Amino acid sequence: MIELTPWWGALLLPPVLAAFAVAAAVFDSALTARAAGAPAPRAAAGAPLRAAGGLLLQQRRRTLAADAPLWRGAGITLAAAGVLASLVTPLGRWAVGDLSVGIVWFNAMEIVAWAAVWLAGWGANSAFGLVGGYRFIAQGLSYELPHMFALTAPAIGAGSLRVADVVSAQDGLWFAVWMPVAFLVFLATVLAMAFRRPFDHPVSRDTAGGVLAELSGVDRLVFLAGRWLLLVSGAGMAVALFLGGGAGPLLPAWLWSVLKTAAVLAALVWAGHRLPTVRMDRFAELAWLVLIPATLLQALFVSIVVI
Amino acid sequence: MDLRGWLSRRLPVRPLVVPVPGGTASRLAAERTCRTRGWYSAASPAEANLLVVAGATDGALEAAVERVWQSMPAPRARAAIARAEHAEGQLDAAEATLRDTFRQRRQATETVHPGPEPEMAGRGEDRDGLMLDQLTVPLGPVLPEWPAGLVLHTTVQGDVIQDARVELLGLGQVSGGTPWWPYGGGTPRRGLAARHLDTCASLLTLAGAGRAAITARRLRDDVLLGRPAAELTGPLRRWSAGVRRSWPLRWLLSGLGPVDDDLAPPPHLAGDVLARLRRFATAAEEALADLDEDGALPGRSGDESGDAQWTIETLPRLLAGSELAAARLLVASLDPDIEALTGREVRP
Amino acid sequence: MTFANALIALALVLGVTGGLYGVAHLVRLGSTGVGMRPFLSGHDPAEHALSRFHVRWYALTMIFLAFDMEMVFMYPWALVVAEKGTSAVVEMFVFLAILMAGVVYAWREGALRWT
Amino acid sequence: MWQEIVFWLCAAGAVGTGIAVFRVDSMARATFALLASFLFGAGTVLLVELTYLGVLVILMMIMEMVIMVVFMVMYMMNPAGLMPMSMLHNQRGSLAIAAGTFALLTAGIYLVDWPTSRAPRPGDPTKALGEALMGPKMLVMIVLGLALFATIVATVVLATNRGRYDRYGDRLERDRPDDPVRGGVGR
Repeated sequence: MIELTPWWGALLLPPVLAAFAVAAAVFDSALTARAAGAPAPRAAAGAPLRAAGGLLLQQRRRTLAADAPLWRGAGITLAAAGVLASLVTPLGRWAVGDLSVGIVWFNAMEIVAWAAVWLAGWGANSAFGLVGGYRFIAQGLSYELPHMFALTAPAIGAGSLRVADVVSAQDGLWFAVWMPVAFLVFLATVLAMAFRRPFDHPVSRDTAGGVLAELSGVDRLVFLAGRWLLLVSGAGMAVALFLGGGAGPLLPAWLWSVLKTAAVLAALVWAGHRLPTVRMDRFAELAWLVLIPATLLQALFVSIVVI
Repeated sequence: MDLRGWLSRRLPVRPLVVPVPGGTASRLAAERTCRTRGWYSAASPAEANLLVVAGATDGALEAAVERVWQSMPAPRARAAIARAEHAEGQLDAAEATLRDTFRQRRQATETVHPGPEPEMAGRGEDRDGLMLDQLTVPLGPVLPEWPAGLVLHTTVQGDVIQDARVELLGLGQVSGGTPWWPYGGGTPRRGLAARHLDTCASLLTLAGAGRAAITARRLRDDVLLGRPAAELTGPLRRWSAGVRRSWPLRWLLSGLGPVDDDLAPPPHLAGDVLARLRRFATAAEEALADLDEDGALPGRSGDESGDAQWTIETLPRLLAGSELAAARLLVASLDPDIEALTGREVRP
Repeated sequence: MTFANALIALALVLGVTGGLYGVAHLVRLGSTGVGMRPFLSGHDPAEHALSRFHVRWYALTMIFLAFDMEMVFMYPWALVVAEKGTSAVVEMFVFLAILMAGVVYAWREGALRWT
Repeated sequence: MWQEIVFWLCAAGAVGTGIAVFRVDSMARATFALLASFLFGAGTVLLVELTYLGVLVILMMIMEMVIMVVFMVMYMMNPAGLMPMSMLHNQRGSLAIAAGTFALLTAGIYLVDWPTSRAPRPGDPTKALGEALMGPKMLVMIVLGLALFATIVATVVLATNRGRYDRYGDRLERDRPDDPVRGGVGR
């Protein structure tokens, strides 16, 4: 059974997510270093933290006629959304928030990225930034509906939008086992909402980093942190909705949650190293004509099973 | 405690390499050094802290480099690598400057030289007959994964290129000849294999296939450093097969940037981006098959200046109405070697 | 309780972000570079980039808006489908099939294209 | 007590950002001020424990406002407000309409004898909504489904300048469409 933590649980939520984010960044950097044949893979482990320190040191910059409030607000908004998306995700038996519509809450917080990324692209008064921002909206229009249908499948299976109910409904069998399409689409859309490769076209090198093109210093650090936090929140939600949350033998529930989230996160980062960047001129049709019908059929299958 | 110095010493180096006509050897040396040191290249000046100019610049190219330098935030350092064998030393010196907080603080207070004030965007007719705002967006000379010395002055509406004009920079400093053949003391076949691998690496980077791109760069460096062909055959074949058979790449690149036969392209530049990628990957493998032999060369015709001439003449037609991402992939797949144009009459 | 916790977590995020800005201010090498020219491959911008931006997927936005209205119903529907049984399933999937027919029509007309 | 504080914060925030919509020159700022206003509105809905509705307002309004900003920036002159200009037109007329509407609504709040319900509140309003949709309000959903279908078709007809006859030929004889740019499915 999942219990609500006292108020200090809310204080632990950001640090826990940040720890996952750092671990994922370390894994990502180790994979890059291995592929590049750089010496001392151990040095790669420290690279994300050293990079963060470097960004604290780096001079901030403001471009000509930039829309500064909207631009600076984008990173903070993204970071806040990344943390709040995990409000209803249980860690083992504890959850910081418990809403009867927890799944919808996660959905709403994750949508905040639409606004944040577009604003980051708009704010700098830079042609490349703008192109990146608009690419993300096109991406959102493509991944969001499959994402929502993937979210409804476990809700139908559990007959509830409360995340705790979804976790306990997987007592016998994890939803990932009998809702594989929804699970895989959910994972893909988590990569898309955190605009990580293969869905990194909004920050791709062909536009000199897209929405990231003009960001430097601590502004860049906050935005990138928000992006990792969003990915961690997505991985955590995947564990709660599809992999039985904290369920598992021998080990305590919280440790199972941690291990499963780490595994999902590692799989997502690894997939990013294996797949090329997906452009929306190709993906939009695939999302609308293959992923939406596939997730709908999955939802139909689940609802036939529950009645 | 000197927190600033402590962070400075641990700062990861993020180089932005500016390719310059005539500086291919310097660029290759700089890229190899950066890669083996784990310095991953930056995508924009805001991300970079080390500006690496690979070759000798002059005139308009120098001005472009200076503008990029002006827009880099502190800490920053620059390295001008005139000769390939000086690359390591120059990069060492630049790194020392980068980590010197005293110099960096002094430098950070220098005032930025303002450029001309931008105007409001004008309007023009778009592809579908609407009157829309248009922006002038030059591509090159300083842009990640971009051919040395090439500038495309494009007019864009949204992310669609309406028209493009070619300009070539930095040809005054080039002594002529094709840089790939003699470089590294290798044979023409080694040079050719490296050239194909270099093209594929840029193209794969832009396509977001990071792993395949890094592998291509490692193989390129190994080929040029003269590693025995027997050691290279296996990895190169695996890489080439992986690139050619990858279905995500096929789905993403097929039909992109098509070059019709009525444009009379050089045979190895015909087809779409995917066809060119596969052709170059195959050619790199074939060139390596008997690496140190002489004889007929696979892939590129060997007439680099003819290829480059055709490319810069045809690019404006190919790019009109194309989306920015498609345009970048198209240019990378044609990969004109601008420095081969020295001594020819250039009619962009 | 949940919303109080949400506000506490939000306050902490904002506090930590503020702290990062504070640390960055302490260790900075120089003040914020103002009036920097946006990166344009080494050229000065001739125009402000913030102008009317033409997108070619505007049809997609409208199709999305229409389709996504359906989520308003689908979330509450997910709660009652087990009780209401077959009629609810038929009802919802007929509804979805109608919308999906619209999408297939749009696809055939090329409205999901970047052309 | 704290509900009242939050309510007044939300109310003041909604009005303040609502005013900001007309005080800023930039389309982006105006749209996001409007979004902020909606989010404050969602806060008040959450206060009366209509959790689904409140979260749904957040969800939908972010998507809608981001799509709106796409169109605002695409069609409006000078979308960033970099040239001095005013977004206000017919100030006197709109002031009269606004004051009139405000007076009417305020009068309505105080003068109408609002009915009160003695029926107990449902345990889970979201579930009650689902039951209503599958029961007595089924017609609403059916009509809306057809309306949304009509919207999709109408949008496509009005907004695309190349249709199936351009793509598949006059007799729809081509297997593969002839497009300047390929898509992801069916080439």
